[in-house]
Amino acid sequence: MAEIVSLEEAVAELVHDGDSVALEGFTHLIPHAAGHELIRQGRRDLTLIRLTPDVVYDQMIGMGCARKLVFSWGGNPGVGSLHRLREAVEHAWPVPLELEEHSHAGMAAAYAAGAANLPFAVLRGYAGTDLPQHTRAASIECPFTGERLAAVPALRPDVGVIHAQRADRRGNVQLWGISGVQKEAVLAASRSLATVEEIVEELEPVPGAVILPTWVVTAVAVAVGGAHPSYVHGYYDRDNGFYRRWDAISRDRDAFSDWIREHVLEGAA
Amino acid sequence: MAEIVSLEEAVAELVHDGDSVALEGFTHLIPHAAGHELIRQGRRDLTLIRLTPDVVYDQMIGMGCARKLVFSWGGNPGVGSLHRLREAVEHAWPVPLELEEHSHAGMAAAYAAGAANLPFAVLRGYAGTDLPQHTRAASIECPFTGERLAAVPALRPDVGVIHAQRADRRGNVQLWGISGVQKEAVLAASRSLATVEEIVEELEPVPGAVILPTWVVTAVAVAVGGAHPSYVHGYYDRDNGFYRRWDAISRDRDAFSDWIREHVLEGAA
Amino acid sequence: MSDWTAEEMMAIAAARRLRDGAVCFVGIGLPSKAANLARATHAPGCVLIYESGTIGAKPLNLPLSIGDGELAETADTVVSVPEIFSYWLQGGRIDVGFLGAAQIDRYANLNSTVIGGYDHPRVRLPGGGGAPEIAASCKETLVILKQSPRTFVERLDFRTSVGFGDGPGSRAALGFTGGGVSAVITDLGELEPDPDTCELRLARIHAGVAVEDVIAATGWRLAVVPDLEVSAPPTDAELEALRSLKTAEEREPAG
Amino acid sequence: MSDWTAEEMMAIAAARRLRDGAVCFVGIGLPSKAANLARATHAPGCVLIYESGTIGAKPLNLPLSIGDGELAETADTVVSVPEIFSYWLQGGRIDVGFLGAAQIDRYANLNSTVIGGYDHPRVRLPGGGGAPEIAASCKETLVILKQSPRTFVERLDFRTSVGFGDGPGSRAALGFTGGGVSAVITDLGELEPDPDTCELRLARIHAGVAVEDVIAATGWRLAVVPDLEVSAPPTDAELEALRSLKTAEEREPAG
Repeated sequence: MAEIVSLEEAVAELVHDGDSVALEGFTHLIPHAAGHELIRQGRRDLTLIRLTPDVVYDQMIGMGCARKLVFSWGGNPGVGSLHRLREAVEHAWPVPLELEEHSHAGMAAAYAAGAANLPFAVLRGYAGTDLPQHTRAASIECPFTGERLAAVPALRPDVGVIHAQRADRRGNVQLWGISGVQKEAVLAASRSLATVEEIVEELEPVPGAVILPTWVVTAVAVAVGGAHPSYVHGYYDRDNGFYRRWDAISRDRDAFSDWIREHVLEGAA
Repeated sequence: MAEIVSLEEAVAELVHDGDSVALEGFTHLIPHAAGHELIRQGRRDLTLIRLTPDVVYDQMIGMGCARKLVFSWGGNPGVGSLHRLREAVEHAWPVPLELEEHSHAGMAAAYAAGAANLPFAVLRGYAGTDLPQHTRAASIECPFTGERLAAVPALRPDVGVIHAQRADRRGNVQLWGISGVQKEAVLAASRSLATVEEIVEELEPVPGAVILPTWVVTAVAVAVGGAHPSYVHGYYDRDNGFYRRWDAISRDRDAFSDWIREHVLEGAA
Repeated sequence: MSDWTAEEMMAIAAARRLRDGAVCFVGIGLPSKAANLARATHAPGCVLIYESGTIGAKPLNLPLSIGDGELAETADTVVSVPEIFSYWLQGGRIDVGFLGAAQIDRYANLNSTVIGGYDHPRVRLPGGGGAPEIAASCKETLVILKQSPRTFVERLDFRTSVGFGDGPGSRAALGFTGGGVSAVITDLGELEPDPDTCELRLARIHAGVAVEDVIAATGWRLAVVPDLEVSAPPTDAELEALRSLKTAEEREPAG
Repeated sequence: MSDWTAEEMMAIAAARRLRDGAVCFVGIGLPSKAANLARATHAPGCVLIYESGTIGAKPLNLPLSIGDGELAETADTVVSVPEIFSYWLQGGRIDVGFLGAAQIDRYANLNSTVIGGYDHPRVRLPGGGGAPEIAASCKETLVILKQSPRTFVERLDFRTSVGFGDGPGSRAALGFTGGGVSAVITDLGELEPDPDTCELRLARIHAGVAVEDVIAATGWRLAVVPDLEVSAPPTDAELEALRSLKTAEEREPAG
């Protein structure tokens, strides 16, 4: 049964320095509030896992929370580069960042394998590209046809973190709209945290909704607006202006540090 | 784009003697009307694929439509044996029936692999049982951990047949309730047929619904009551009495033949 | 109503094995009956999962099939069959698997495939269905079947599902993540594996049954634990709950 | 409005390549713009799939990200990201993949990973995302990018996605089911692979562009097809449709 706790408690309880942590949400339902709490609590040496590290990981990487990044597309969608990520990679600032790079298809298959308690996933890809020389991937032969396919190791994060529309009082979590890899990220992880916009008495069925039963979620925490500047289907829209403004803020170390101080560190927990 | 045609045309067009055919529907939405049309059109030498061959396959096997059965549980749910299946296996009547037997987990993974255009699926199972000596399965080693797992060949039927609640005029198919492996059976197959209770102008979204876009379905045919004696969530209930009566009907060759003549062959197309 | 049948005792003894809140993967028939009895008595928070993909089903009526509509209507969520077996069962999330069988051996391996030879069976049974992977992946597995020399055999005609394989170490060697069979509940008593040898031993006997009867109903030389217990007789509450478990039809017969 | 920019010509030429009813896996940016232009003009029945899992999206506004809410609201169905890549893209159901890139070589291999060395890149680009498997599995792939010696290079700094690999036979040897790149649409013209050598050749040139300019903008010795065509200039209808493609914000700017 999921415990319903404060975001501060949940992060303190679930995430430790050195953990591998997956904050998932594919353009939608990105758990920004949870990322900010990780920054406030000063987590270090994290292995951050995420298909699309965007602004939230740019912030965590810029604050030196991460030692390694496992990803498949690292950019500011519709805007351009992630400048904190680039500085970490290109100039090791504030700390060096190791990269383990995959394709979306590879990451998605690796999460699915993790959720299914398999040690690896099989897909058609990677072959013929330069990726295998720089990442964890292998070739595997079909025992029936002899065909060769790509294999990637399963993703099994220590902690899976997602943001959802709502949960009920027992901790059953409901999310809808673009659902990305959130179900897999929670099921593949040893521990999981779902931040939600609200707690309700009953989860009314919604078309296209994904339900994570309370017994597969470790903790649920209310975080109103917890996906901003990303969006929450049915609650609020994407703040596209923020993504554009982030480009300028994140280009400059001081502007970045000032923004974090003002909006994350002093921005009440 | 799916063509909307009569059940008779659809079966004549899509299913040929010797084809491998998967009629899927896990206790719910079992495509009985399509099975009866296959009997009326006298198909022969079919390889019938289905996790739970029940009354509909008992009827097709008893009429000699099948040369081989790929399955994981063959019984009359809540009643007992499938007597036509048993006679085919135990006494080769009316024709011999070759069996390829799997577990539900193996069949489900094999359909998923077929839908994903992979030649095989990996799972934790089969090992330690007598199944591998009697079916198509292999052992495969994880290239990262060295762990050994089971592999089963992907299922790629020539034709996938399902029954759904409804379709729209463009041939988009919508089903809800217990959805079984129907999506996988359609996506793994070269051709597909969806029988539906009704054609509607617009597919209103329904919680838990699966949508098969018209461009992945070959043909849609209206078959009102097409799942009876199975049920259609939101339309009609399971006819449990029929399943019980089937036990007596199917025990006796003549009673079976009479029933088929009366209810299938003379039962208008 | 302090009178009861051996079948009733079997269902009640099985139900008692389910702790409240346990996540239970349920086969149809006796396992489903026992699991729903547990829900109706001491384990209202028990989470029932059926292989049709219904997670957290709370049927008011006893389901006739693994995929009754009521299971979907009362479930917390319904997932596809590939997902229930991969993400949920193989994922290692199930506390208790609940199985029946046609034959069982001393190492709690199960046969639900054929009686006689595979190619020319005397009786062709339905087959494994979900059982092989339930037995492989659940944290523990409960088996419920009536005890007789025909069902409790020295040698299975076919090994459909693995209990403890060939004895100690087998499960680990097979890479199974689940713990294996924790108890076999019959109409005569309850068997549990010897922690050292993995062999099933008579651990509890139902009231009014003689040890000799259980041994006579077992196809191998059945060992008996030194401190053999007698199962507590059914309480009135248990019997009442069991007898009021009915299928929808039993409640309102169809025309 | 018979005046147009090279970028407009590029988007229009790309849109023309999409036949009505085609199932198209669309990357964000130029590919999405061209695909939505096709939908707004000659290909209203074109099925747009975005890697966020939205199948049959019909956005009124130009999406800013691959996962805008409007894509989900207007889609025929929304599936998970693992499913869109396994059952739909890898499943071999996609007619046309639509990609951009930072670098392309003569065999239409693409780089969207790094400029410079991988470990100490001069520029760290976002990375492959969905591109590698889009290039591998779609029946055909269209590439759209501005042409210059910096983008059309003799040697890629990193091979992110495979066009024709090292030439004839490469795709088959890699077990790729898709047909590979059928055209590269740039601001100067359109390149197509030589059926024999798989090498990209200038097949069509945009009105007002000189062949020398295209050759000068290419980092390898660009071959030109004997029967070089000139792309038809944009029609007023095309330009009007293109210019009325706007993001939600461009329609009603936020505060």
